[in-house]
Amino acid sequence: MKLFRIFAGLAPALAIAAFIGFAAPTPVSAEDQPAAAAPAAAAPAAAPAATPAPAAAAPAAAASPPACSSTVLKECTPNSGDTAWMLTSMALVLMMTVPGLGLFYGGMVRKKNVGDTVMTSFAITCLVTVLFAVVTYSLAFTSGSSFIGGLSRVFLQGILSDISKGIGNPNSLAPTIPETVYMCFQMTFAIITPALIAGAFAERMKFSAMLWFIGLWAICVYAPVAHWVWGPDGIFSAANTDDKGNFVGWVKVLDFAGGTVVHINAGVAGLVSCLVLGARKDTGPAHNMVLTFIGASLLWVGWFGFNAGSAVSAGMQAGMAMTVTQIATAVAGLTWMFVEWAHRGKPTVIGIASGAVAGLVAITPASGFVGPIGSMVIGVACGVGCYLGATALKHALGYDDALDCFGVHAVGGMIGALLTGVFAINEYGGTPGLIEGNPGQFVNQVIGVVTVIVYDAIVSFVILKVIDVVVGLRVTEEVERDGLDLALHGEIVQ
Amino acid sequence: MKLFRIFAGLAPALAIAAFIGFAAPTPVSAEDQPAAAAPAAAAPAAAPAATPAPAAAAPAAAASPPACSSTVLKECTPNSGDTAWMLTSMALVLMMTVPGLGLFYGGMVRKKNVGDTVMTSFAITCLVTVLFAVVTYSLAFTSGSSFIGGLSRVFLQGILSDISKGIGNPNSLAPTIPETVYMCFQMTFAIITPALIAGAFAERMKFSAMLWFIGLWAICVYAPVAHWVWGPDGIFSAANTDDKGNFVGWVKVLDFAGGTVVHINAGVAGLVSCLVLGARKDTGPAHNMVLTFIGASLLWVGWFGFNAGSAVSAGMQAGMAMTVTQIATAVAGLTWMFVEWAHRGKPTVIGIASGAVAGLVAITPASGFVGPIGSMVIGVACGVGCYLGATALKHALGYDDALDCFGVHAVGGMIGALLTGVFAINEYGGTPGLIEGNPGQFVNQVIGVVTVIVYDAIVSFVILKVIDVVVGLRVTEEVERDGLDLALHGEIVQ
Amino acid sequence: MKLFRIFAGLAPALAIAAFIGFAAPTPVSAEDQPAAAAPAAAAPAAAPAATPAPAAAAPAAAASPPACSSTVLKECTPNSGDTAWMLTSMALVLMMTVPGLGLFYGGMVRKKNVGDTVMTSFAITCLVTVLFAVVTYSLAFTSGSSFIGGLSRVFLQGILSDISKGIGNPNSLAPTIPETVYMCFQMTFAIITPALIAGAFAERMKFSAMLWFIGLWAICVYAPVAHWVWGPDGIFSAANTDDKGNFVGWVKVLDFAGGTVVHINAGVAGLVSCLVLGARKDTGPAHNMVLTFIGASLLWVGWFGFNAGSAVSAGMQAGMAMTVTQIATAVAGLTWMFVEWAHRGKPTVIGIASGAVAGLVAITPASGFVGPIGSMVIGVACGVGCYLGATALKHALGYDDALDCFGVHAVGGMIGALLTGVFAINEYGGTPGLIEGNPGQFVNQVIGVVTVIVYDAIVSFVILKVIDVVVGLRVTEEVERDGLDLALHGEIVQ
Amino acid sequence: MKIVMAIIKPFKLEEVRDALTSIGVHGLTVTEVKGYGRQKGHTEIYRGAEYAVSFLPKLKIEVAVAASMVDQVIDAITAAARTGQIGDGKIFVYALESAVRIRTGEKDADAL
Amino acid sequence: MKIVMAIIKPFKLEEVRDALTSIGVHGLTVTEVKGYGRQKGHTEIYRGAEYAVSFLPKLKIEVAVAASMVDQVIDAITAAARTGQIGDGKIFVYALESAVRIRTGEKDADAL
Amino acid sequence: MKIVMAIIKPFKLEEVRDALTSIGVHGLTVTEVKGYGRQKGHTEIYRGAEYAVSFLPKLKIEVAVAASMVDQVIDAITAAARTGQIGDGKIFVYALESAVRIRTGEKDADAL
Ligand SMILES: Nc1ncnc2c1ncn2[C@@H]1O[C@H](COP(=O)(O)OP(=O)(O)O)[C@@H](O)[C@H]1O
Ligand SMILES: Nc1ncnc2c1ncn2[C@@H]1O[C@H](COP(=O)(O)OP(=O)(O)O)[C@@H](O)[C@H]1O
Ligand SMILES: Nc1ncnc2c1ncn2[C@@H]1O[C@H](COP(=O)(O)OP(=O)(O)O)[C@@H](O)[C@H]1O
Repeated sequence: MKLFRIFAGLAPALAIAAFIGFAAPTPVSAEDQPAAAAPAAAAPAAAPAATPAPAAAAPAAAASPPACSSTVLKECTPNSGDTAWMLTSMALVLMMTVPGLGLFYGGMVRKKNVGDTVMTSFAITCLVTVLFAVVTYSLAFTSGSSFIGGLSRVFLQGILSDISKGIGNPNSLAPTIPETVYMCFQMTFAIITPALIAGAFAERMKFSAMLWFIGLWAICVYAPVAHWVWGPDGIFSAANTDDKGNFVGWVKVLDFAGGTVVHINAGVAGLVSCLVLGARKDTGPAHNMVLTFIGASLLWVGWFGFNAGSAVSAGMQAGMAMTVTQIATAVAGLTWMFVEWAHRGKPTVIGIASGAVAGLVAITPASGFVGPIGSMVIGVACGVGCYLGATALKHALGYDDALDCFGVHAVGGMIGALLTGVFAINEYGGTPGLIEGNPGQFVNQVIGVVTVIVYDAIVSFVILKVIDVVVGLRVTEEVERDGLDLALHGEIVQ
Repeated sequence: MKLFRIFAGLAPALAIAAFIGFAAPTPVSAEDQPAAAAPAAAAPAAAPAATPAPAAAAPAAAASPPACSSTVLKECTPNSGDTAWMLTSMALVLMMTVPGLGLFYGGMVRKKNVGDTVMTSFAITCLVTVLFAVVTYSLAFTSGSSFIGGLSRVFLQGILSDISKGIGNPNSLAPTIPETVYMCFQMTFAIITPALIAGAFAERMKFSAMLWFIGLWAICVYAPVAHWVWGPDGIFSAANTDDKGNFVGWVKVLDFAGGTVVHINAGVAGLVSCLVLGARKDTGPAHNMVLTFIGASLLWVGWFGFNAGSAVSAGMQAGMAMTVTQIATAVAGLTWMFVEWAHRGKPTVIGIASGAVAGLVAITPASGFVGPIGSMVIGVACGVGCYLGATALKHALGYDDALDCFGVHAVGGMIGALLTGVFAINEYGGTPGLIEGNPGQFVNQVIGVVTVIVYDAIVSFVILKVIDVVVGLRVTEEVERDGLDLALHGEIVQ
Repeated sequence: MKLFRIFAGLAPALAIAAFIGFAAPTPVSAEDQPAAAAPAAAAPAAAPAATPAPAAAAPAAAASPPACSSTVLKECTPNSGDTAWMLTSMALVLMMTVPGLGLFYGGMVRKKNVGDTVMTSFAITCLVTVLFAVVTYSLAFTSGSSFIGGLSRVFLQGILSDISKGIGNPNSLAPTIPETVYMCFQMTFAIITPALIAGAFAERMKFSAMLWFIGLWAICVYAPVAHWVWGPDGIFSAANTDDKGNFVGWVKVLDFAGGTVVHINAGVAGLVSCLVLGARKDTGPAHNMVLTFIGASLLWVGWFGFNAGSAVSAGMQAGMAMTVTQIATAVAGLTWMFVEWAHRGKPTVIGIASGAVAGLVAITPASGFVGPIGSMVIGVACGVGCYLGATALKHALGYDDALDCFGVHAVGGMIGALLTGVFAINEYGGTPGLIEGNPGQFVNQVIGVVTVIVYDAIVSFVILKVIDVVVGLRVTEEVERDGLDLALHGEIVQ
Repeated sequence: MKIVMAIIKPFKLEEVRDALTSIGVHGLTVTEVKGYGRQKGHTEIYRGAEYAVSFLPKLKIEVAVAASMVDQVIDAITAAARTGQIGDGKIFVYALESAVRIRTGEKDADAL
Repeated sequence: MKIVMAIIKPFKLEEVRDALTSIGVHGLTVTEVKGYGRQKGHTEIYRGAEYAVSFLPKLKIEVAVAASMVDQVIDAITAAARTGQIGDGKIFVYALESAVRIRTGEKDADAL
Repeated sequence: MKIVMAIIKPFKLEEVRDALTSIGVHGLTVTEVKGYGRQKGHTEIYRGAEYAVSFLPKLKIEVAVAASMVDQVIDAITAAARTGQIGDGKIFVYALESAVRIRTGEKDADAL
């Protein structure tokens, strides 16, 4: 089967990567270096306010009520500036999925499927919101084991009463804002991740099968992976420390805003799903690049909530995350445009928009750790890499990743995750990378990426196969030919 | 006439509701219970910072200049975090009307009327902005009588100089932000409310008549109703207290972000207007559900400004409002989708989008008072209720509410307003509801809803009849047939 | 040549204006008056927090770490509330260009050119981002000479490390936020300005020539003009003071958010470019006013970041800027609509949207300085003025400003810049205008406007001529006829 | 056999279809067209400028029928499509030499 | 000369064009049309209400050919456009009196 | 009576209409069509892949005229629509048996 052929194709690369990772003398060595600053500041979505170092949000919350810090958490009360920014960030990240991603994808399918495509984004938003409130938040973001969180916040129980009893946000990653706000912010990440997958199986999956797949994936894949990287006691999580602040997980992986958790995770699931589903019968160019333009633009705007919001505070780190996000995006957009111009003779709307999204993807894991120069390199790298991912790689291997979920998100996510290990600057994010003489961090990044790819691919495959047997994954040939809009939804754009 | 037939149909329900309300032993009993916390915290659009209880925004504004509180208001200076969030909220709520609502509605009309429909939203935004600055803000939000405010802020006079003299925002509902920001925020509510009405009379009202109707309605209906519920001395306003903090209005109605003031108010005026105007000659399915998708999505995103912004501060209450808004919306979207799927065999884009909007509507009055579980119940209730409102009810009674302004906004608003009285949790918003053993609050809600319906219906009817005589309400049959875009505006989508 | 004919036509007006300016006894007299308050508060994009006067953001940043003020800048740390608002503002202003401006313009061209039009906005966003980070920020916003800044921030070097060494934002215009955030915010202004120019040469310029023109213009025109007005030592910049706070530049020009730097600058460059390029072969009405509606709406929403964000803090001044922005926009939208209704018999979507944008343009320079009444006058003035600019003026002089870049942005910008000198209120922004008995400020405004027009026109003309010789400015007749989308980009809206 | 081609006002389509069905014609093909004739067009406005649009939206209906039915068809269309105002449209009739039903290969009368 | 006008299902266009090219017909004109016939339409849903849409999207193909080629053309189209299901469409043939190539002014057979 | 059907390049519409008006033809019907012929199509690009689009946008003009006017009409159209480049289009003429003006019921020559 094609599935195996392709994974066989990827195997050597994975093998090498894994070898580097596991063979490295001390894969956990990364955090030994910047002893003092690292524990808190290097945290993915970290709270710089908690450290004396490049202190960001701290001062505003100063004065009479004790400042928020991880040690005096119980006394901490919300900082209104940080909270204002995180409320805004949540709205921005929601806007990325609806309408952003829906339009980005909707413009690229044929007109007969645009309704199904935008509805997929909308329905996933609704579905994952409910699942997240019911169980995913608890599984991902509360303490449990290294592999999966606990059930203490199922149905969001106790999320407010703890505070009303005088204790702050018990989540050490977000000490200065109410837990509800942190939960909402994380919810929007849990929404967009599966929504991204839909780009791979667009124009041919049954709507009912899509709901089943996304629902199960959100619980079985997203929750554990998010816990590994961002949970208080996850295997890769910088927050997983003992009382003295020493890292006690497996290896510490830098993933500021979700290169691994969001983009690689979605991209690999997308690859698996389009392999299991098979190719579309007929394809064609984008039916309305104006929709794609709107979508890419709103993704860009909303991504500030995604990346700068991942500072979980309105201070220095958010500002630098904003800066590098903007630069990497612009560089990647131009890179893709010029590569396509050179290759095909014309610069296209879809091209520059895709490049910008590739840039946003690649800078995501890096955004709290690298500086302007690093972001430019990342922008060029992913502009070229994702262009190849969406063209050469796809055609060489022959899978039908309809809207290049793998080619853009997994490839861009990997480029970003690995280059984070290269260009991380101690001064900006608290952890040095390869260019600052810390090869260990690069190795850590490889381990993180490989682990997630393997877990995700296996579980996604199993889920899809089960659904295929039980409800069937794919629409009939006639429905596919006439378009999903009319057949599945009884609606059509006039 | 059909108008009377329908109100006759609603009469028994209203009668019963009114009976419950007026017959209740002590309808004002609600605020007797949570003595200390209620006065401030239960205020619609309340400022938690003002109370010692679950204090939210307070700390950031601490230190040298005295913290903002209702007792030391004159010394109070703006809190930058709260102000940041409220500036953002105003932008978000404006985005709900333009482009949000314009697109939501525009996608559902026929293509020949899409220009008129989006222009209606835009023109209302302009018109109401001017009226609000000139007179409505003063009438609604300054002290006057219990029924209508005063004229002290006509033309916004003195809105800044008070502050420059060293006194804070004189509006006790928003002690930590500049009065200009509070005014702008409230302005966006005054804009969207009449814009919602336009869904009822779409595709057949003269553009000039629309301007007259909306202008008069904004002054004659919106201003007093807003004053009743949110004015410093309104009959239903929790802020209407004596020096000791005892409520001195008629009955205290909980309406966090506008279930009664905005949605029931708009929905009832919509019903009256489509009854007076009569049905369209021809109808058809939505011409472009992609526009509706964009509109619904931006309504959703913007609604965080609406609901979480109604906390008028960036703290705990805003966080919980955000949480329950997100959950209720998602649940209602799924509910409508599944109900329609079961009923008509297909899940539709318009359906899930309508359900989400219904959820946003219904959670609006409740958002500062209920918790996650309450929001789920509200989501299911309004998902089913508004589906029936837009289908069974409309067909049974035979009015032509073109885009279901009544079926979604009035029905959803009523469900939300009444269930607020049921699911309010003292710990979250300072007032207990029926499930915490306070039936009086439910009765209060009924009284509030009925009063607004009756006043609104009568005044809207009178305004419409006068306009019909003076300028004529409806376009000619030929204009309606060929489309309003070309005939009224000389423009057409190509 | 037409170019000369038109400038000849404008010459008398310019001459008179210049005469008033240069002949005025003491053009610099304006700042003599409100001695204490002016230096900081009158600064374009000023930081009210820095003055003891109508103090805005100060309190939140109070307490243990020393409050931010221009005198203790080195000790200053970011204020989380101000930072939250500025992060948000940057996202809002980015949204103005993509997708806002792209759609506003895209809806007005013919369908065959919509792709090229939206791509122009997107590509300019990418291109200017890179140029700004590499060189423009440094040239515009660091100290150098009165005419152009220095090279100390080339490639953004040192933008974070200064802070990590314990010193705050070295830019005295934004003392309470990280320099990265200030840089990002200013970047979005540098992006939208050249993107506006594209309205003038739409539907006929080569895409490659456009990239060259915009790139060179961004460095050769935007950077110096921004430095003059907003640079720490620019000739017109209120921040250009000696140690005692005395203004030491040439004349102090009020330009709160960019009437001169952004709108006049873009409008004049647009006029020059459409004169050099020549008229389109064929024209027609807007192909899709729904896109224009979305674009205008998002411009409006985003403009709050533009104007209220230019307070660089979340306090009183931002609130008043928001207020007057909203009012002027609404008034101008209605004004244009009614004028067109009277003139052509019908109110149009494009009309009210254009009017609103004209209002936004005109209030831009004034937004931190005038009050509600002033904003209403400005709204009426620009509603009428820009309507004439886009109709009578254009037809009289015969240039083909495709989407009225000059008629709306330059005309609106001039009306706003001059009326700022008339309606500035000392109490609001720290500088009195003509109506408060300070004619000198009006004269200053005239000098600023004329200087920018002359410099901009000359340099833009030279750049365009050079490009025309080297790569050619205009597409072939056949490409123009068949549409730029297919010929230049290989894409088409289906 | 004949082809009857009618240009009608768009909002008359359903009535014309019903009229044809009621006389036993169960197949037709409809095309969106723009018509130019005596009926004057409309004006589009763009920023205070007027663009005269002289072509009006119309529908073209094509019906293949047996020669014997032509008059009936013409009468049915005329009756259903008439509003009495300028621009109601035209009916054109021309000879059809042969017809084939693609699905079955049936010919001529059987194919209609 | 004849004009062969075929109403076909939209997704068959490429196959029909290829079939025609393979028999030496290198010019044709395609129009998007809506067809009404035995094939039943579909239903659109709008807020729980159903709207029956009886017109289905079809393509009309017009090919001008020499009279001698008509049968070949009919066979080619029939073979390429057939799915065997209701709604495959029709082919109509009518006489073409003259043809002109605008570019050159060539007439009739030379113009095709 | 005849029907003159012309396939032209879209941007030539106004010129052709003016040419016809100037010889006294005041009615015509226009359809957007896609043409396939010698003129080669264009290429659309989507993410580095090229899609050849062989159908080009054209306009079809149908004019019903008295037989005596056919040559004049052909000349007018030919002159107005010619650019001299491949793809200028074709003119086809076929017999029109009868015409009816729906509004008045007028027949044939009177109906045009
Ligand atoms: N000579 C003609 N050839 C082809 N179509 C025509 C001709 N004259 C009129 N038409 C079509 O008939 C339509 C109606 O014609 P018009 O002259 O406006 O009114 P009426 O049908 O009342 O005579 C036109 O819009 C055009 O589509
Ligand atoms: N009498 C007719 N005149 C013109 N077009 C017709 C006629 N009958 C059918 N058509 C066209 O042929 C298409 C297919 O016809 P239909 O009856 O649905 O199936 P079939 O082609 O299998 O007979 C219709 O959609 C319509 O466009
Ligand atoms: N045999 C034909 N039957 C019908 N239409 C044709 C035929 N040949 C050409 N056409 C139409 O004429 C148009 C122009 O033809 P083409 O061969 O490209 O150039 P030219 O008009 O210069 O010969 C085509 O796009 C097509 O619409």
